[in-house]
Amino acid sequence: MWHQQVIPALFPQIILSVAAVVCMLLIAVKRNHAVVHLFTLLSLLLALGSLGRIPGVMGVDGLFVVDGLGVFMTGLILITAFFIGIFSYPYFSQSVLEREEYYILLLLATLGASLMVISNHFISFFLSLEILSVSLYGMIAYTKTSTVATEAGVKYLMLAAVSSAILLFGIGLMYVATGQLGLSGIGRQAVYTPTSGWFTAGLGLVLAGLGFKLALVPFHLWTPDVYSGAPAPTSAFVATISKGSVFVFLWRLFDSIGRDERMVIIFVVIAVASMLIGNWLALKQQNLKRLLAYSSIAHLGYLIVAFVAAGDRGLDAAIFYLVAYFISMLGAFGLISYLTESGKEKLLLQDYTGLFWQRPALAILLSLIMLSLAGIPLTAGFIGKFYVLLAGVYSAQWLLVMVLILSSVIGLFYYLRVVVQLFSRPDHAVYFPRSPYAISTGMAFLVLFILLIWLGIAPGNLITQIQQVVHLARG
Amino acid sequence: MLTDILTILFVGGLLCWLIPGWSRWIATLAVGLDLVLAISRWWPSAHTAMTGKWIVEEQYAWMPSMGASIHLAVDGFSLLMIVLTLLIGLLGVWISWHDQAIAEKRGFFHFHLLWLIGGITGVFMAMDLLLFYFFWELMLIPMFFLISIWGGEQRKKASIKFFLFTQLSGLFMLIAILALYILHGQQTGQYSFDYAVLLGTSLSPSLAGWLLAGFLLAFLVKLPAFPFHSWLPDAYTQSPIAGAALLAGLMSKTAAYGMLRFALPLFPQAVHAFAPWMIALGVIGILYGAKLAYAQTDLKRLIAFSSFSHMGFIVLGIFSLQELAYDGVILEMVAHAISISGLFFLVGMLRQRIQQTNLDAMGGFWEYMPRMGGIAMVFVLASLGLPGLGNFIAEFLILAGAYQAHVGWTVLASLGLIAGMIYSLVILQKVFHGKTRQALPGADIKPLEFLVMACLVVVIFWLGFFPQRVVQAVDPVVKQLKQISLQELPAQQAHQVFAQSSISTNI
Amino acid sequence: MISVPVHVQLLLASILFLIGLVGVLIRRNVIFMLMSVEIMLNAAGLVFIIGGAHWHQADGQAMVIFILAMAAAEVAVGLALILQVFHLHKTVDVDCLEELKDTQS
Amino acid sequence: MDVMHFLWLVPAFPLAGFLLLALLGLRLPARAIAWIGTVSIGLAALVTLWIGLDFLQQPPAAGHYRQVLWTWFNINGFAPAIALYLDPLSLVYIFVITFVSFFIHLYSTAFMRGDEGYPRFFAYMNLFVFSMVTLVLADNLLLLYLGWEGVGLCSFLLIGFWYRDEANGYAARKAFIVTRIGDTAFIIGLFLLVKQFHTLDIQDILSQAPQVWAIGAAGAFWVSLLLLGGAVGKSAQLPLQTWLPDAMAGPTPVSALIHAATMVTAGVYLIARMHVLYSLSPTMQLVVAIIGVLTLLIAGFSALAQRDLKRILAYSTISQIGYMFLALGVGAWTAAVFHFMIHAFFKALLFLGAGAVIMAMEEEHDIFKMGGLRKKMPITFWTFLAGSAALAAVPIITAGFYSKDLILFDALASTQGSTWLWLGGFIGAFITVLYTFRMVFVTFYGEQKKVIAHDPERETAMMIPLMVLGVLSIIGGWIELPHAWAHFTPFSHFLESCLPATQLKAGVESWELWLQLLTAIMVIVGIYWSWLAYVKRPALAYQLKQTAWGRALYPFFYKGWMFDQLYDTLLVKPVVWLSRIDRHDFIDYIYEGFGQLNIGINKVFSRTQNGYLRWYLLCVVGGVLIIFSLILFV
Repeated sequence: MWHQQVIPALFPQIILSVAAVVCMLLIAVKRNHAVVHLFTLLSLLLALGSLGRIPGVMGVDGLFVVDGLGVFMTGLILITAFFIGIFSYPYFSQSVLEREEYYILLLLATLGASLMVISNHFISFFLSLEILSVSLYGMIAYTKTSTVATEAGVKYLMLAAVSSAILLFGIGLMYVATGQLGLSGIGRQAVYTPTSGWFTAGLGLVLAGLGFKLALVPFHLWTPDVYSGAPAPTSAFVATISKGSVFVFLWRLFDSIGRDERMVIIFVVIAVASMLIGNWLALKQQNLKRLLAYSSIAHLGYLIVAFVAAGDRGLDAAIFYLVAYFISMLGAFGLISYLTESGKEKLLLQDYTGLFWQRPALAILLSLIMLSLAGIPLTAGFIGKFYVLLAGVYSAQWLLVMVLILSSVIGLFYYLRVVVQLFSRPDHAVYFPRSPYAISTGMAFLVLFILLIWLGIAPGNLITQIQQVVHLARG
Repeated sequence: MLTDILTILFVGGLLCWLIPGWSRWIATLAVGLDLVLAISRWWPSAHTAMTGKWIVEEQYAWMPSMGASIHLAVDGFSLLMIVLTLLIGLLGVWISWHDQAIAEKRGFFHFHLLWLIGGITGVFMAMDLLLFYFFWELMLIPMFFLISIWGGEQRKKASIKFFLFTQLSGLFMLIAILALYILHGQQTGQYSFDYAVLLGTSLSPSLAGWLLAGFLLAFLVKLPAFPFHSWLPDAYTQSPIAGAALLAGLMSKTAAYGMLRFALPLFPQAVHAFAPWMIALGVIGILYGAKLAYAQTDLKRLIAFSSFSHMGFIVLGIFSLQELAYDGVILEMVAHAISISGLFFLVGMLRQRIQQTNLDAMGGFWEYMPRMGGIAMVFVLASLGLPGLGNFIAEFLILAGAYQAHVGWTVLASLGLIAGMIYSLVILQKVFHGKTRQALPGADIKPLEFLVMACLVVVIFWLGFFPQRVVQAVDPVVKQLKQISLQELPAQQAHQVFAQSSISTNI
Repeated sequence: MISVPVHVQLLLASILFLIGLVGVLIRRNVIFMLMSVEIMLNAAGLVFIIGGAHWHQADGQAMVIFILAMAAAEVAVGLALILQVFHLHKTVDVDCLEELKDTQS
Repeated sequence: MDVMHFLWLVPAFPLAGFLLLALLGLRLPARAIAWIGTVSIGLAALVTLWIGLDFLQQPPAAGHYRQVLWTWFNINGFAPAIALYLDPLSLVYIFVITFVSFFIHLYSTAFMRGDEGYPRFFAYMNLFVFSMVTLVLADNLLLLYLGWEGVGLCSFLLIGFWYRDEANGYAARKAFIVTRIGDTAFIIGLFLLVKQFHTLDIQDILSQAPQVWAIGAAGAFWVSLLLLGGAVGKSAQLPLQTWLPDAMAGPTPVSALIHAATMVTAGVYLIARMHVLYSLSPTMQLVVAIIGVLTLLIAGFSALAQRDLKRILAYSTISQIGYMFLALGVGAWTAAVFHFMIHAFFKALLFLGAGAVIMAMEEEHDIFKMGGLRKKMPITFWTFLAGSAALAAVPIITAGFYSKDLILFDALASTQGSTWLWLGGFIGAFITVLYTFRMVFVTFYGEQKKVIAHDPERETAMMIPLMVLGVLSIIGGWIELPHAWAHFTPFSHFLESCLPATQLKAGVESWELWLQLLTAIMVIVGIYWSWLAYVKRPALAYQLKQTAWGRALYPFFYKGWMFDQLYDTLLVKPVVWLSRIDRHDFIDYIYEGFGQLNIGINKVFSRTQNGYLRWYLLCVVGGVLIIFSLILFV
């Protein structure tokens, strides 16, 4: 079992762990933001490159399964982390604090997430979750002089701890009911004891725990506070990687134990509530980060539609959706990071009034991101939503499909509000800083821009890729 | 050739953006070149009756794993609409040549304008349902920006309202497209969005009804028909002139085109069940729109509602399922596009001169602008359906066709002719007649403006006296549609008729 | 030896968990809340012990060790944050942390 | 070379004139404008004359000539063409139209001189002639409708010619809209014909209709009813007559040309043209006759009470067209066309004369402020008198006698005629005499109340038309003599190939002389009474007005039997009210409501985001409970 090939299969995770340690040592030798920053980016790239050496589907001691899905998501997470790394530099370079440790936390959190997407066992899942969460506590409250960051950190910590406890309790109950902690083992057992009360109760608690991480209604209330309190790069991380990885585990879990009819109903309820309430909450929101938080609630609701649709189509849809959503969210928070002026983020929509007239490129990127989030053609978000709808229609989830449509129109309202704000002519002179570290960020924006459009116009390649990956997993 | 047309527009748009100083010339060149291209294919086709094949067809891979491809094809009908789009687009570029309202970021304006034209053109070309939807939505974005950046006072509200309405309705169409795609895939194992492939799908009546409802919702909102017109006055009034002309002239026609090209042929049986309700909506729209138009005190709003009223004729014509009416609808699509553009251009010119569009501020302008008054008269008369102008033939054929099937509704709709006259005369009399409200020496029409308006005038007269060109060009389409009214024909057989006549040559 | 039925054992764990939960909900002092969370985590640990014992496996026990380690890490970060809160707000009352919220317009 | 091939020139000349004036009018000198405007019509008139002579000498084999210019459109066999159709009926019409138009144009060159809208006036007038000729020559109903609407448009434009005065605009709008109501009925009739025959070709319809419809068939009834709707609108007959008196707001030559001689008789033309349909529906034909009688009476009484010279003439026009309708209604097709022609001459003359008077009186329209113009304006007076005599149908010497007498006789003697119809017509004729000579006496006799500022008699261009038309008003009737006098009826004979002869009851020919005698006495009595009341003892008219009846009826007649007030209350006010109350479109409020609903929901949920950690925790617990309850209860 434990043979030579396992090492390459886990290369990315190993590289990330080593990088975190090396990073620590680097800081101990000399604090240099640029060096640490570059090192982080390089190690993320290295980890990404090592993905190519993975030989094929393989299980690791029942704890991990390195399949197509896992590899794809690991790649996605690494790329996303890479972008977040880029955005972190201008953001923190203006800060007076020690900023180098942030990159250790970033590497660790990425490690946790990349472990989670290949977790096939509750122990490994729990471990990766905690690596992710504990790093996130630090990342959220990183600007320790800021009251809001600290507040966000405390809130996230308390809620995450409670939800961890709930999750653990649920896992425990499932363990008691089945005697298994591996997903495949539980799946085998679940077939025989599907109606066991303890098992179902445990599953319900696990659902609540995962729902918290995914910020699904009714476990969503932390999202806006944490997003708006945390540094923008961290918000990006919470919005993208942390949710994406948990979503993958959710998928694996239910693929193993099967989608019980009652569970489907619960998911339908959660999805409907998330889509509607998420969008309703954002409707009049004036704070861009909170708005994005609410929007992310709704987007996870859309993802759950794909989840309920299930099957290859559902997974295809979900993965594509995640890609599109990651790109959009990254761009949005990246822009917020970029426009941050000496640690002061531009939070309110009115701070962005007339961005177009000063920095047209940024305004166009942000508009495109908003349109992508709204699922308008020409953008990746459209294909994502189209895919999810396709999955929904295919599995005849008419209620979900209709709610998706209606809520996405509610959503469109506030996305357009943002866009209109960008293009309205300012009453007074506005000033948007030009960050001195614009080149890498600019390149990142350009890449995101191209990706948004390219995936929106010619998604054929990625779709084929995803389909192959998914079939590889089943293969 | 079709991809060339689109590429020229999209690339031209980007160039406009990159080289703002030359954007007007680039836009002129791009649209003009396309216009020449399109006319060079359309004009010969209008001479000869076609045999039901596409004039030009192109297909490229897009999302092969989903059965979606970039399938573009045109027949006389689509080409006609494309020519029209490009013509009005070109005139739109010219009429806003000196427009101060768009002086800021002019390159970006032309970028949006060209992409809007491109989106509309794409809608008229797409023979893949997903691609159709893609272009359908693509139109919205530049339009939204045109309104929200260069629009009037209420532009924020107007642009968002417009986008919300059209987006919501579009999503229903998307659902219907997806459902059709999946149903067809499940029946035949062939998952494809291709128009020709999907035409053969056999559906249960209730299912077909739901799917048709999805399509119709999108089309009725975009048209707009009663009671989905709420976005219209705001969007039309707030958008810049070229945008308003394209919005009222062409974007609404994409809806009519969609009904004729997609909704009717795809669901011929369900159409019959829907027809009476749609006709009722159409007639209510005609009368209610006219009533609203009459009540307005703002010239742009008045024209906007007049457009809404005219769209009722299109709905009535399409769902009367009569050959005459189909021809009438297509003529109305062309004629109304011309006349409403003319009216909006007129408002634009007036606005440049008196900085507002309120009717109370106007009056007696004939004294200072007799030439503009004369041109305005042509469009007012077109709007009220004076014989000799294109709109008359169109409305006559629609009503004559509708009369064959629905006497009562047609008589009611004919009252719209009276109502149309009442509000149309308001335009002429309140603006150009009456006491002179303000002195505007030297305000008469400028040479470039004259050129634009003269083009429209010529076209509208040409349509009025030589509509045969158009009738001939769209003959195959009308023949296809005619089969729908043949209820005796069993469903399957009817489908075969469509499939044969529209299936493309091998690629 | 009288073996206690599994569900009774689980009931005990559940009561423990609820005690922790109620503690989290009703205490306003962050430190007490953190302690209550520890109780909840320990209740979860107990469940794993019960499961391990029930199925005669070491998996449960292994999990408990992970839980303990993780709880320690969490408390460490948590206390650091609470220090910071105290530093900034001069209080550890959790209800004072309400700067982040939807503003009612 | 066949002269007929030049038929297209008849509409083409006025059209060319219009286009020239419309495109270049603002740059041309007034003289050039006058030349273009008049010569284009003159050329059309000459071509008409040429074609007409040719037609008389060598009638086409089929009795008509058809010139297809191009196919308008062709939809599965439904293919109206842009085609001209010349038969005796249309020949008579274009003859009258082009010649009368030419003289009126000539008159206008002087009358309109100095007006800032000089080029616009001639452009509109030329467009009108083009439309009118198209209407008459149209080979199918769709082209006819084109001309029909075209003349309506020109009428609208010319009534509102002096656009600065909003009252003119109102009158123009009223004329256009009221006629549009009739036109809409007309076009619905076209739909019915399309449905029934799949063609709009007039001759096809006329030849197929008797095969499809039996006499009294519902289809024929509806078609003729709907076409009649168009006719009453255009010809200002009951119940759509209200626009014509207001239409006098336009320049006087316009009133002469459009609102007296030509356009308003289009309805007569339409019914005469489609006579087969009316023959198939005796009910409708009776309705036509009744409408004619009622209109001629109502308008006649209204004319009696008017003070405005042009309004008197307007009501008299309505009344005279009522006679034509009466003739049509009793199947006296040729009589109607005959009266149309004669009426065109004398009514155009009267209007032109009135124009000269009004010009002399400096835009004064009230006849009671004129007076005594007989000596000062001899040419005007004598020609006006000739026209008036024709209008009053003074026996033997005037053309009006021949045409009107024929109608009265047919109203009684035709198989469809009756005593009642005749009696109506007879009373109407008497009233005609009264108001005509009231007008003449008040205007030209008595004391002169105002000095002549600008003597129109010095304008040759104005006087020639008066004299020519004056002559025609006298001699024009001699081409159709009463049956009782001699069998000299070239006019109806000419029309026979397209309009059937009047069917007379058996043994009625002997009545004709007696009726003529009766009419002659009536006319003389009428003239005497007017003379008595307005020249000899002016107090008599005043006393009559002061009687109880007079006080009740005079305002009633003056306001044209209160039709305007009736329609205003019944139609106009409700419509205006309806559009006022819903100006902002109630549908919009519904959507706004949805928006507000969502914002309300947003407020509710927004409250849950209150920032309190423990509330958030509680919600998490609540979420768990929800999941549990879903598990348990679903």
